[in-house]
Amino acid sequence: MNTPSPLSHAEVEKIRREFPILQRKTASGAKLSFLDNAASTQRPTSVIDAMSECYLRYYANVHRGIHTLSEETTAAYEEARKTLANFINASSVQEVIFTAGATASINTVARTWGDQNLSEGDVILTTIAEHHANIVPWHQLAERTGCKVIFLPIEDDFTFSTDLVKEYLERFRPKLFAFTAASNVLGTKPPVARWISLARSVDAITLVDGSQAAPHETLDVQQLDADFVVFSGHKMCGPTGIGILYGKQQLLDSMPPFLGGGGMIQRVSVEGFETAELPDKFEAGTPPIAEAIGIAAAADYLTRIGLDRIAQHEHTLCQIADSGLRLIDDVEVIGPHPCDKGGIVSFSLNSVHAHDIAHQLDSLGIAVRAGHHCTMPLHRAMKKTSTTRASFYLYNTPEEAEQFVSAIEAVQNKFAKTGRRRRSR
Amino acid sequence: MNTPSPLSHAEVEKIRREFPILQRKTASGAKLSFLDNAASTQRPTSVIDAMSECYLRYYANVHRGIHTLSEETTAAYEEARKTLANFINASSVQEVIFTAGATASINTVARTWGDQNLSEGDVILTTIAEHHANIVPWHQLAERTGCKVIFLPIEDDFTFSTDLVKEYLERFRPKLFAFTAASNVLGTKPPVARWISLARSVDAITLVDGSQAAPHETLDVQQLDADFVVFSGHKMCGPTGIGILYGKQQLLDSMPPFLGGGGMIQRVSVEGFETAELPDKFEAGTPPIAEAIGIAAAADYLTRIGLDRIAQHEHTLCQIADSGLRLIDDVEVIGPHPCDKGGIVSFSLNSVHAHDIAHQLDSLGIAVRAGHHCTMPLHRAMKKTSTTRASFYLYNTPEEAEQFVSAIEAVQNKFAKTGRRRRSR
Amino acid sequence: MASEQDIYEEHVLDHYEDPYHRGDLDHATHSHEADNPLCGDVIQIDLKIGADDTIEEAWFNGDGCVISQASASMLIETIEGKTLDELRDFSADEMLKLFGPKLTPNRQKCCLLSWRVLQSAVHSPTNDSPTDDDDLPEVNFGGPSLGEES
Amino acid sequence: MASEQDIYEEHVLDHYEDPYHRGDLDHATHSHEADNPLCGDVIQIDLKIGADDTIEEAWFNGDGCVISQASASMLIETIEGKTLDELRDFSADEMLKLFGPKLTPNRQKCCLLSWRVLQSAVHSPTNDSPTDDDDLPEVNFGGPSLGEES
Ligand SMILES: Cc1ncc(COP(=O)(O)O)c(C=O)c1O
Ligand SMILES: Cc1ncc(COP(=O)(O)O)c(C=O)c1O
Repeated sequence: MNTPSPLSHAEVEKIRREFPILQRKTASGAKLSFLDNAASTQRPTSVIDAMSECYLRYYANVHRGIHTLSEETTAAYEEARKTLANFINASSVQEVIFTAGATASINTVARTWGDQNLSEGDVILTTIAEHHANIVPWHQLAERTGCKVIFLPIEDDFTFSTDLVKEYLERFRPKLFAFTAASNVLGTKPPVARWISLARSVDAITLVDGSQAAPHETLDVQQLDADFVVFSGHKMCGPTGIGILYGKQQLLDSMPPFLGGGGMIQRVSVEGFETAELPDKFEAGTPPIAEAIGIAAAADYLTRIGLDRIAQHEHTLCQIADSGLRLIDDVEVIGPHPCDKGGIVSFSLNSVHAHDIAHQLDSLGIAVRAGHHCTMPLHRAMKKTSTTRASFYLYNTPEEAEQFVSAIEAVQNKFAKTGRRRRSR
Repeated sequence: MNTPSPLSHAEVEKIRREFPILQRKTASGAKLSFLDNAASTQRPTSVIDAMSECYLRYYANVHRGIHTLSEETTAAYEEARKTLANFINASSVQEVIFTAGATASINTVARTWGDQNLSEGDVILTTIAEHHANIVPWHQLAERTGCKVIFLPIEDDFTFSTDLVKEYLERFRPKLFAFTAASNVLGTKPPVARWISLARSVDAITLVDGSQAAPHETLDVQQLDADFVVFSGHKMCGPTGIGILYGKQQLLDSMPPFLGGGGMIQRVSVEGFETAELPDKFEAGTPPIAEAIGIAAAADYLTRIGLDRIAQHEHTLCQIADSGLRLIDDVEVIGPHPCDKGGIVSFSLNSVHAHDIAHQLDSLGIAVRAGHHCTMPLHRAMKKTSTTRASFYLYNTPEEAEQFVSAIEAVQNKFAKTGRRRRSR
Repeated sequence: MASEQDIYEEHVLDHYEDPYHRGDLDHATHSHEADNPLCGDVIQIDLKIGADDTIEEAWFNGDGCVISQASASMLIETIEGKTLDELRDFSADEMLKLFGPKLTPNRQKCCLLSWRVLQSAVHSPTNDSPTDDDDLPEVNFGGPSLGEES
Repeated sequence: MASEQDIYEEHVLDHYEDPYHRGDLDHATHSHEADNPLCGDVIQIDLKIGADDTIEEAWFNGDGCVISQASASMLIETIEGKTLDELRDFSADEMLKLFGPKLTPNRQKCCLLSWRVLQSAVHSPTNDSPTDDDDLPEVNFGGPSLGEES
């Protein structure tokens, strides 16, 4: 593969101008440095405008409305599906289901394919580093069906052992292997295609949580040969309220519907109902119309800049932050070396609680996340109650990464013990 | 109750200017007359701007983010919940759950309260006039649990008999009575409070489908004493991708969670999980943040104008359309007289199919819906395969109602048989 | 995006008011009926397929919108005399072209109903059918899917 | 919307670095420990409640952010000598006022952890407790709910 050309300083400046929110200041009056992108990204005006356009110029409900606005909206909605199908190289638009978000997508699989195929004693394999969205639905499925959830551990260097994956697959013969393409805490990226092919060899169905991958790299579902892939709009410059469930057509066809209502039926009577064809089958009710148009605008935007170039840019920033942090006494970086991860740097300070770090960084204008980042099992396995996370995206700059490292030193100073004495008021 | 002051001509003109989409033309070049509001309404710039503002000025993911943007977004999101709680006079903000839409809300109740409380032989009572969103989830629940769905019939005058409701409640002793506060086809509005109190006397839980009511009248959940109320943002000048599930706190507390993921947990481990408190318990994953802010802006907008005045305005337009249609030969109005219904007029022409009516009206600029409007059981009961529906909202004018009536006459002429002969090409 | 052409052009209304071979065909060798439940359009097609795999006679019956009924009439008129091989090559796009006026995706469903029924009819021998003919070539079947309105 | 005040003011850091009665209380009559799983903050409170329903002595132990630990120290310092009736009237708002700097809803949860633990502690007699005291007045319990971060 060719090395993509890096984003130039001028390009990043141009990109930043497309995100008006980046010009603002935080409560303390400091200039904003937004490093909370793994929780949710910002969006360019092209995405915001695409949604406003829809509402201002051609909106009506979709699906069989026989009038101009409805036909235009339906065309835009289905065009958005096509854009997303191209974004992940799905072999058919019918394989792309619009949902309310990655969490809704995973729950859809758990409550349809899961309820249909799992029973007492069956195993779901996942990893200890999953987001709660890729754990709790399986716990719930286990409660309903009696199946078991097995967690693949993480190695001491915060990576996964593919040998262990193989061993677990052979030992537990799971019906499903559900794993994240990139950890939202560690930044670790397992070899997705390899894991899928290993799973295939023991006839396990695979679900790839692409929430932290789709915004940063091409998830080619055909090349990966994934059975299910999920991700959210708001983590890839798109709107809230929308996510994608990709599923292989044959699988989706074989599954019962999930939510019942308008749009997902072919026929309803007092006795029962017949299900519609894909993709309608899984899109009950008025869908997130403007949001679908928004996520398509986001996919277009990212594609125009080039996902590979975005990933490279993040990688550069991540290296600055990661190596800078490692030089600071008392800092423990939680995650592999930057060459093995995406644009995420998590860490902890022995002497300062994550909430205090985040709070103090905010007063310097820097937005990061502190806590368990919806990965309690991972944190427990690492014997941490919380960590602090900086996560980069295309609009962040090397200066921000450097400023972040110095800010951590300032935080340490702020909370250093200085022999203070409590005085009663 | 005092009669509300009607919307003046000048006020309606002012309102229309707040909806830029109303200025556009349809494909034929005709001026748009948007009478498809029961499917989805348009939204004023104040709603579109509230969402853009969020994205442009203070967006970040909500919930425990310790930085300025996240705190501002969280505050706005929870403020939106407060606005909606006031909109329906909920006794606590914890009773207001943001969902993906009315359909998602009903499915949530079916898959939590329903799975927990219904079993073989239990009865769900609903009406034959329900939208598929209030039928299919109960059919699915019946498939899972063996319970039965009983449909209350409609009278010849397109109203419901409350005596029959009483009889059915006593005869079938349903665990749940789920009914619409206003039919999306007939416009019929049952006496909601009365039905709820009848249901209460046989210990049935009530679910009110407020999709066609919330946009037009105050649904005071405490006064109605409803157990569950659902509605969607996009039918009340709000965005797509959001709806409301109201539930009595005690009920919501007693129910298992639905979707699993981030936000709805108190603790997650490899063994299992503990559920968070209300309302988080039912809001798994990143919620529809901008959409919540949008639906709150819509509720504010409607409240500012006054729901009672909006209802009165629609009523006036409905009367013009309804009485005009009834004067046309060959037109059959499907629904009660306007004094007994909201701003909806459905009808059929013996000689012209609903699709052809809608198509031809579009060429005159008039947007209406044609089909079964997601109410197949109702249509079958009425021995119709499809009907045409005009539905009015605050921005429609008496002139539009009159133009609509004349347009129907034009449609009749267009398709009148004139002794044509087929010529081979 | 939507068509600005009048889809109810003279030719269409002519077929609607004076359809070709509307009615039943006695001694049909093949027959099929289907509806589009989402519109309520219904079409039945009766065929007499000869020993040389030629459509000797075709009739239709139905109920529904102008587009569904006029397009059925046009289709029936066109296929008589055609061989099954020719029919197999008759794509959804050609059906839409046969109809004439440009249709939006929603109305294409109306137009393609008779075309779909025809695909099934050639595989649906009646009691009057000689029994040896049913290793027919696979007829291609595609076109837009049917969605429900809101 | 967010506070522009430095919440880590001198008084807060003083309590953090030099807390009041941090440690265990031998022969506590009442004791309770709780955590906020979403932050990892933990607070334990030991009380000696006298026969006249007065807090004779109070100690705490814990782990967590500056806000949770400093506020616990302030609370413990304040309640000694107070009666249970006075405690009952000590609302979440007063706890926040006692702390001082204005907190955003998220940080209020940290500040209110010790206050919540105290509510439970007065209802949790230890083995060393005289057994006759547990028809205590209901202590009010409110404040913001605990949400999870994304
Ligand atoms: C009466 C009624 N109930 C439920 C719904 C479903 O609402 P949504 O499609 O927004 O989920 C609708 C709208 O189509 C409706 O009219
Ligand atoms: C790895 C991972 N999976 C799933 C999710 C859930 O995504 P959402 O909250 O958009 O449903 C997230 C985001 O928080 C995530 O980081």
